[in-house]
Amino acid sequence: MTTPVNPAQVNRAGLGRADYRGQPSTLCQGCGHNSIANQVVNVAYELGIVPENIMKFSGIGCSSKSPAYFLNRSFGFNGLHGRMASLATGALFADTSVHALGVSGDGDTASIGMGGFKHLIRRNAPMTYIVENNGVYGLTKGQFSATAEVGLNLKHQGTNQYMPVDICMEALAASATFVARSFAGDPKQLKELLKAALSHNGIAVLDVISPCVTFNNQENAFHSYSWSKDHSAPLHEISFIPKLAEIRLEEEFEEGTVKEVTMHDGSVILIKKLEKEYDPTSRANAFQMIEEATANNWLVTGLIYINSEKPTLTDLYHLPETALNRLGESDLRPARTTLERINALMF
Amino acid sequence: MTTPVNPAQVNRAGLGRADYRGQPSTLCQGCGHNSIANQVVNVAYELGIVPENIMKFSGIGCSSKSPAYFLNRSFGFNGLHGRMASLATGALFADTSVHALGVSGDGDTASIGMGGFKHLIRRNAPMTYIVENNGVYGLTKGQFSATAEVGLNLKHQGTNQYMPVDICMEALAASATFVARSFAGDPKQLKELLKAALSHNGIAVLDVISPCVTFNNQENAFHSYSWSKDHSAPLHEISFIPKLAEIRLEEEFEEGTVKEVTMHDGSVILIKKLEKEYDPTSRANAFQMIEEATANNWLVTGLIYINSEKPTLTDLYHLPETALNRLGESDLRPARTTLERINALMF
Amino acid sequence: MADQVVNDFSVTIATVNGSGSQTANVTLLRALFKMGIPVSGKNLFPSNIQGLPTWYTIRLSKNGHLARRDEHEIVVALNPASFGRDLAAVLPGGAFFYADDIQQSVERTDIAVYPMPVKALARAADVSANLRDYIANMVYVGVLAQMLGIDLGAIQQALDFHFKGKEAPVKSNLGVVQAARDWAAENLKKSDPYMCEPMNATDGYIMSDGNTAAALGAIYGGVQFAAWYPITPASSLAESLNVYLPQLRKTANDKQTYAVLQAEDELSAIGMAVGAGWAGLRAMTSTSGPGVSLMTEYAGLAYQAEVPIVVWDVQRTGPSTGLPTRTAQGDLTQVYFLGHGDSQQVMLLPASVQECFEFGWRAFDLAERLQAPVFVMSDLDLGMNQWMTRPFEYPGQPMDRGKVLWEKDLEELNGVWARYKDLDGDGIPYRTVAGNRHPAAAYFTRGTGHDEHAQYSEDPATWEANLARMKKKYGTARTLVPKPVIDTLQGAEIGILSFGSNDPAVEEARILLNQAGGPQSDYLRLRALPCTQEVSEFIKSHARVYIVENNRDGQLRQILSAAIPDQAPRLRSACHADGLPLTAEWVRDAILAQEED
Amino acid sequence: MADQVVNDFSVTIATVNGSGSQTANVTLLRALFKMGIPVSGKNLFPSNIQGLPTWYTIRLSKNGHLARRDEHEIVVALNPASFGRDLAAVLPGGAFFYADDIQQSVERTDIAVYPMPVKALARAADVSANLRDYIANMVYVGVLAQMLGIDLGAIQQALDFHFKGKEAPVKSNLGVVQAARDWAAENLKKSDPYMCEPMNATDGYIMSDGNTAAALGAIYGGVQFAAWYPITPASSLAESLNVYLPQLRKTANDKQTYAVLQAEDELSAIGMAVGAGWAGLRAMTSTSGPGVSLMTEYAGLAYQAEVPIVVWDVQRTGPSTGLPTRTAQGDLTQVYFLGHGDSQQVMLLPASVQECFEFGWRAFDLAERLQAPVFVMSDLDLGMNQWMTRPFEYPGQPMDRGKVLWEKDLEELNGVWARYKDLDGDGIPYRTVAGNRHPAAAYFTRGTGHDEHAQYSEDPATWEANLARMKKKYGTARTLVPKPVIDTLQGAEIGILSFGSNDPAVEEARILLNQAGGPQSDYLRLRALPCTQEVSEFIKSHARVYIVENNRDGQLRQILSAAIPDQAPRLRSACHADGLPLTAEWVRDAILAQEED
Ligand SMILES: Cc1ncc(C[n+]2csc(CCOP(=O)(O)OP(=O)(O)O)c2C)c(N)n1
Ligand SMILES: Cc1ncc(C[n+]2csc(CCOP(=O)(O)OP(=O)(O)O)c2C)c(N)n1
Ligand code: SF4
Ligand code: SF4
Ligand SMILES: [Mg+2]
Ligand SMILES: [Mg+2]
Repeated sequence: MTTPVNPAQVNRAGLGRADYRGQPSTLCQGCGHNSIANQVVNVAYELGIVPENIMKFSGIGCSSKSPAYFLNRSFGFNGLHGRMASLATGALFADTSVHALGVSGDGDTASIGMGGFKHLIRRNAPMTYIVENNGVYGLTKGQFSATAEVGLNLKHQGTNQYMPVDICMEALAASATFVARSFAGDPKQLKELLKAALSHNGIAVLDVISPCVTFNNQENAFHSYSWSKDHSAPLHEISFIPKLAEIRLEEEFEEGTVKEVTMHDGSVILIKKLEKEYDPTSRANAFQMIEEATANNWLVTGLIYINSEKPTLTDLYHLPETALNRLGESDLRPARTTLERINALMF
Repeated sequence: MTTPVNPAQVNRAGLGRADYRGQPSTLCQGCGHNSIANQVVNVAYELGIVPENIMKFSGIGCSSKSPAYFLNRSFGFNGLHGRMASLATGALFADTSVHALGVSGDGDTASIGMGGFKHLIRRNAPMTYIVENNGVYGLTKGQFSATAEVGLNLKHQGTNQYMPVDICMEALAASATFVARSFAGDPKQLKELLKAALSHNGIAVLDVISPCVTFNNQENAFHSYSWSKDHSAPLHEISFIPKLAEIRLEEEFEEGTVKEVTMHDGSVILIKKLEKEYDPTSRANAFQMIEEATANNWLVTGLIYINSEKPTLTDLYHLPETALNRLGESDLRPARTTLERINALMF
Repeated sequence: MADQVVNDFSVTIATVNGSGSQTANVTLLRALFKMGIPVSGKNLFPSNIQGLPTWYTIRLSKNGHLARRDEHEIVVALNPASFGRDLAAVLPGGAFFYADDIQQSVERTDIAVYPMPVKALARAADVSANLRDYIANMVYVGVLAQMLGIDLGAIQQALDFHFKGKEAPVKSNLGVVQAARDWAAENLKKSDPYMCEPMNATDGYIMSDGNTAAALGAIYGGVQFAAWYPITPASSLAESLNVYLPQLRKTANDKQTYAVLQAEDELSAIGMAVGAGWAGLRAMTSTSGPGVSLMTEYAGLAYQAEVPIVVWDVQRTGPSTGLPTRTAQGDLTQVYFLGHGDSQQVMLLPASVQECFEFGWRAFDLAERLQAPVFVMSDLDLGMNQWMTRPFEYPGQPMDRGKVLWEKDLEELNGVWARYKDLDGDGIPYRTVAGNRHPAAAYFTRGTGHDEHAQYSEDPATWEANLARMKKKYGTARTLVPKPVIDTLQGAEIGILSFGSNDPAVEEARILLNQAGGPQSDYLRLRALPCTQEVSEFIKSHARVYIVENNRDGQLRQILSAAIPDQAPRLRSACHADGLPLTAEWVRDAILAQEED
Repeated sequence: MADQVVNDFSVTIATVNGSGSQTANVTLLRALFKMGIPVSGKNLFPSNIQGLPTWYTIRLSKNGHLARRDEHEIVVALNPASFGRDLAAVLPGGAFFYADDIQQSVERTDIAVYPMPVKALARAADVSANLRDYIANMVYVGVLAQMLGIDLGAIQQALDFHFKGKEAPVKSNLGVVQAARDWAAENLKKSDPYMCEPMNATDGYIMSDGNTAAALGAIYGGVQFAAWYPITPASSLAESLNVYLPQLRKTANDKQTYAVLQAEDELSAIGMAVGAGWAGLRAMTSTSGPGVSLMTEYAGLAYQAEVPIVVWDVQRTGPSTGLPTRTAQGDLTQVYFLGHGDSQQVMLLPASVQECFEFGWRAFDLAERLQAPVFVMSDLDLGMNQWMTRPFEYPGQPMDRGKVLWEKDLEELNGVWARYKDLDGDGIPYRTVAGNRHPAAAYFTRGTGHDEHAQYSEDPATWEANLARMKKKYGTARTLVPKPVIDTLQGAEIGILSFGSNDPAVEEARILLNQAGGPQSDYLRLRALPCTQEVSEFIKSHARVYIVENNRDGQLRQILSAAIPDQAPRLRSACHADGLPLTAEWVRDAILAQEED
């Protein structure tokens, strides 16, 4: 039902903010994923997107629950772990006037979902693909995901020794037409990039660093306070989740600068905002920049690459004006006479 | 059984060339995969590798049959389509003195096997990973694989419209420690790179362009000779496979030069051999070079990247000197007394 | 020389894979069909592209028996590698044709032996050098035409068909056929009893393979989205969609009312179909055993989230990669129980090429009506071989799009509806699909627990009630799936229950049983699972029912024992799987052996 | 006030997920256990990390009944969100404890009501501010200790255990417990009949969860390679390997005789295990339903290529993602038939934590002996809950590494051997493993057709013979798997057949049945599939056998009907799945209802 609104508080689609709401979040307090969900609500409201013109997809994970927390009036499908890409691909053909918005996790995308992710990209499927990236498996209680940096320590998991997957690098290598990175605690930038992603016609990969309050911690951090430091206490018994505030950047984070951000566990990450002059239309630039950042241990945020020229997956098919899912029997079942012709053809 | 040999014709392992033989090939005459198999035999013989010190892996496809055609005296496992990576990963732990040599296809690796491929690489699993890359699914009769270039036409498949997967780019993005590309018809270079790959301690990805005589053809090519040009003749009825010679480069292909190579179907690919001065130890270089090549539509061959410093997957585990698969009950079953201790621990 | 045997024998042609003999083989098959003789052709090919031995068997049966036979009265040997076996395979009194360039001795005296100058006649043909090997196959067509009495006009018709009426290739091929025929007329003396004569037993039949038929059926069923991944023996189903959709399903202004997508693997192929089915498209995928295994998790999601999709499983011999180019019915138990947790899958079991067409469209009606995956279990024999079949019948009923609410429906309901509520007592709820712009249309789909309003729920009673409703829906499926075809005979002592491509072997075996002094039999051909009322009644009315199937483990027997436990003691397995279609003789013997027990 | 009820009631504690109440709950459970009272604890938690309601039920049973009960005599309410439900759940005559800061009215007069000053007592505790919420849970421990008579010494032992004897946390937690106890002593007046008293019924028992036991069992079984992918409720199995392997399985010079690898998904996890198993390692993976679905194709390869691996399926409620934190036995039919083509999988069905340990090692012996995958079917209830159990027993037999040939064996055989030949008549061939340096050791493994020498083959007879040998091997499995445990009673009218974590409910239900005037029952607890001779004998000797299981579709009933069709009419389903472990009352009623029919 359209909520009755005060005309003063409606957007250009005539809808109030409440029309963009989702269910109450069941994620941890302070989880980065919550702010991303909030930004989706804000952006959709501000852009005046009609929620019925969006469909939401996700896999399985804390991150993949997010779509339940925004845009109640949009269709949503919380599918299988790691399989959002194919689910969305099929749905894209039903009504190309509905925009697809997907939310996945780093485990969902970079571990189990790597194959589908890469192929979705190389087909330039028209959808916004957000990775809520926290370097761990939140929902299964804190194992390494494939984006965990080398040397990260997690209780009962030991130390990660494998090279991390860089979501943006993977997207670029797979010929993505829009690649950006942001930080859940930088609402201003996130909002801008979300708007850009939603406006892109083609695959828009948005890697959002979204700290897990609860599990992405190291030995020296909260969970390891003296009592339970001993490795032999099974992880699944650590059932107390402290209520921590979300990590937020202060507003004045300038383009081109590097900022140290302290995580819940006391570790520090280096976030670098792309320079104003950075030209995101060159793939060569993009590769070079990511390589440099990796070498410096920076997480570069901003719009890394964009190419608006390429036809999208559904552009490649010559679909009718009417949405495919509104075609009826007369459109879909060839006439009786044609079958006679076919039978005649069958020797 | 060791074949009795003429001492004049043995290598430094005391073995004759026959000890490196495989079963007779059942691939098409002129298939690039056959020359790769032959080069494996040559290289193993020349390096004096004891065949029992190799184990062979593959997925499913014409390419994945190759391991049957070399090194009969090596253990081999022709596994599932797209799943060679995990199979090899597990086997690597059994006896680290046995080197793993895997052969996969472009469909096997870049389509269905993408996820496993990427994760094998980021773990730096110590194995040689050859992709016999022909841009099509040979064994299932000529559909597009994920490495097919945009615009490629195949009978009944139409025109490929998706961005191709670049095996070397993917390997690099996933932090491979050895990345090279060669051409099945350039035995000299292939042999050199194979030797290098087999000597590398870590993951060695070798992308070998290996033309499919039979299916990688376009409308204007053999299969489309006037009779069957009509699109409506089902592909699986095209049962006549012409006997064509393999495509071979002449010997004098120089480093740093670009060569046009005409495929069986008349199409032309541009192969560029890396310059002598190219420094394969810089990842940044490698990215830049591949980007440039992509822009120029070159297939660059040579050693693209190498890093011999990183510990391998099995290095990260502190395994005993004795092969794990030779440990017996006394090594593997903790003493009875320890269980008493454990029981006492269980509240 | 024995009495003539007319239109009742088998011809096997042994060639090398990739040598182009398929054109010659289907030309022979089609020519015989055009002569009005009931024929079936079985292609026994290796999992290889070029070089390994391959065989093609044509059975002529004036009585219309189209099952595979183990015996070959006539063998045509063109492959040196299998020459010895091929020679040994000729039935005593039969005939052996061989390429005279094969340097092997032919020492049987109990058969007629005919050398053929294949190379010489091919060299003389008016084609370019690179086509000579290909056209050489027409030599045996010509020789057989002469020696068996195959009509040249019929051969020309077959070639016309094969080459789509293009004059040049028809002419050069026919030239070789004629030259070979003339050569045989001059040089060979008939010393075997096998002959062809025109009949009119193929009137009202067409010839097609099951995969083409399935694709066409799907097209007439309004398929809108198909995702697939190549695999033998299913690839030609999707490839046939690519062939026929552009011809049949473009709008007046040349837009396509469908999309076909080659996915990167089967996990994604079914995922795409689920996405499309969820969003309101008639969606399908087609695969074989290994693909079905990979589709398991998604099949469970489709079951649980109640998404209509159609999955064709063109079965091949397993387990595992098995024999990729051989037939079997080995995926029944797997599919029946596909998905962890309590899943129950709906399965259709086509037995003929015509039924592949019918189930091609009917599967969509069922899937959308039931909001559930529907699996169509074909096999390599049905899917890839050419069969004479009744013409495809135009769907006899309008499309059933199931319970879908659009904007106007929701307006009428004032936007009040619940996605998973059983309003009609059939266990089937109503659904909306993405793109419906009514503000109350959207709901959130998930594979996790949910209440009637599609809200997340872990409540035990809610979970159990929802699952119970879905079980009820499965009960409804029982009333909607195609009923079995039952043939009863007076005084029948036993029942035979079978399905799918076994049908011709079973039909023939019933006659053979009688001829062997065995029991008279009733026959139930199962066309779907879950099974309808008729099935348990059939079983109940027989002391013994033989379940005939092409697998090792008697999979249907196991399913029926589980589904109808009260009748389980009456069921007897007649099962066997070696990669080949069942023969009537094997069915007869398998039953007789147990009758004697 | 009614008569005292001692050691025979249930306490349910309602809290918020992530609030740290688990420590308090298991402390209570362990304290009761230390008092010698038979107890069981069931953790009902949401699929969420923080904020949703969660319940923990402790059953005290002086008679040793450890099954879940639906009734709660005592409820402790700390969660405002579930307060109403929690209050309603108290049995008449029971007791309701609640945090006094919850602003909701308590209007029942048929129960005892006890407010607890949780916040106030926590504030008074001597801990840092960030631990205050956590330690607040100790308030109800203290209040219950006072009001139910739980021994403080036992609580201290439980805390000592939990905090591994670390003084600081034990002290601060115990401080809160004592303060709360003192407060209760002063402020609350007992008005309910429920009390605890020391017994000695837990002597000779330990307490553990099934996943820890399984990991330990695997370690004593010599596990050498484990690959896994996180999934509830299986993760803690692999995580326990990570905990205990370094303690138990390092060599004198600190090398590890094992490798554990977290894979990128379940397809790879099982693939790695297959690679390792093939190469001669004792290899395993552990997962739950969704993972098993993804492992389907590889399970088929392992079956077909005859590779030993062990797969633990810690079942949760499906289909699909289902209820990830709830229990079920819903993967039986899927696993039994896992893999396309004719696959037959070997399954073990542990019923207790001790048996998880036993099957932990035994599964490797079976897998290596049979050269086949072995599935161990645990479930969330068994795997993640704490159970009192008999101590783990050291393996009673030497490791069985199966038929592996090493260099010296091959020398004795002069290098003459054949990988897939049945030399011993048991269907089990000999194998070599990579790393064997004998020049005749190597063979080429494949999932495609092969002859006895592991050479590729498409020959029909070769294929069928090999598959027949594998079926024989499955017959051999029948003689090797653990036999059922059978308890017969004189004059029993019915049989009950069950398995796994249903055991306590079934044992209790047999008594309840009698008490209700129902029939006397014999009980067969199945421990493996394929089933041994004893199973059909048991069924045969009863007119009716109830198959009790925690799933919707009566999956074991279906399997047994398929496996023993002659006895199928005797089988009756007593099945039900709502995410919770079965109760004895439900089992009784389900049987009684059918007895009355
Ligand atoms: C096939 C399958 N395997 C495993 C799981 C268990 N599982 C649920 S969420 C998850 C990881 C989620 O991690 P991520 O995508 O990073 O999301 P986060 O919770 O960190 O936001 C896993 C392994 C599952 N649901 N399905
Ligand atoms: C799960 C599964 N899906 C599909 C197939 C069918 N299949 C066999 S080989 C192959 C493609 C092989 O292509 P590629 O790896 O490029 O090898 P090539 O034959 O071109 O050398 C496919 C799809 C299979 N065996 N298993
Ligand atoms: S566990 Fe981590 S990722 Fe999951 S909701 Fe909590 S903070 Fe977020
Ligand atoms: S089909 Fe192509 S890839 Fe396969 S063997 Fe023949 S030439 Fe090689
Ligand atoms: Mg994550
Ligand atoms: Mg290929």
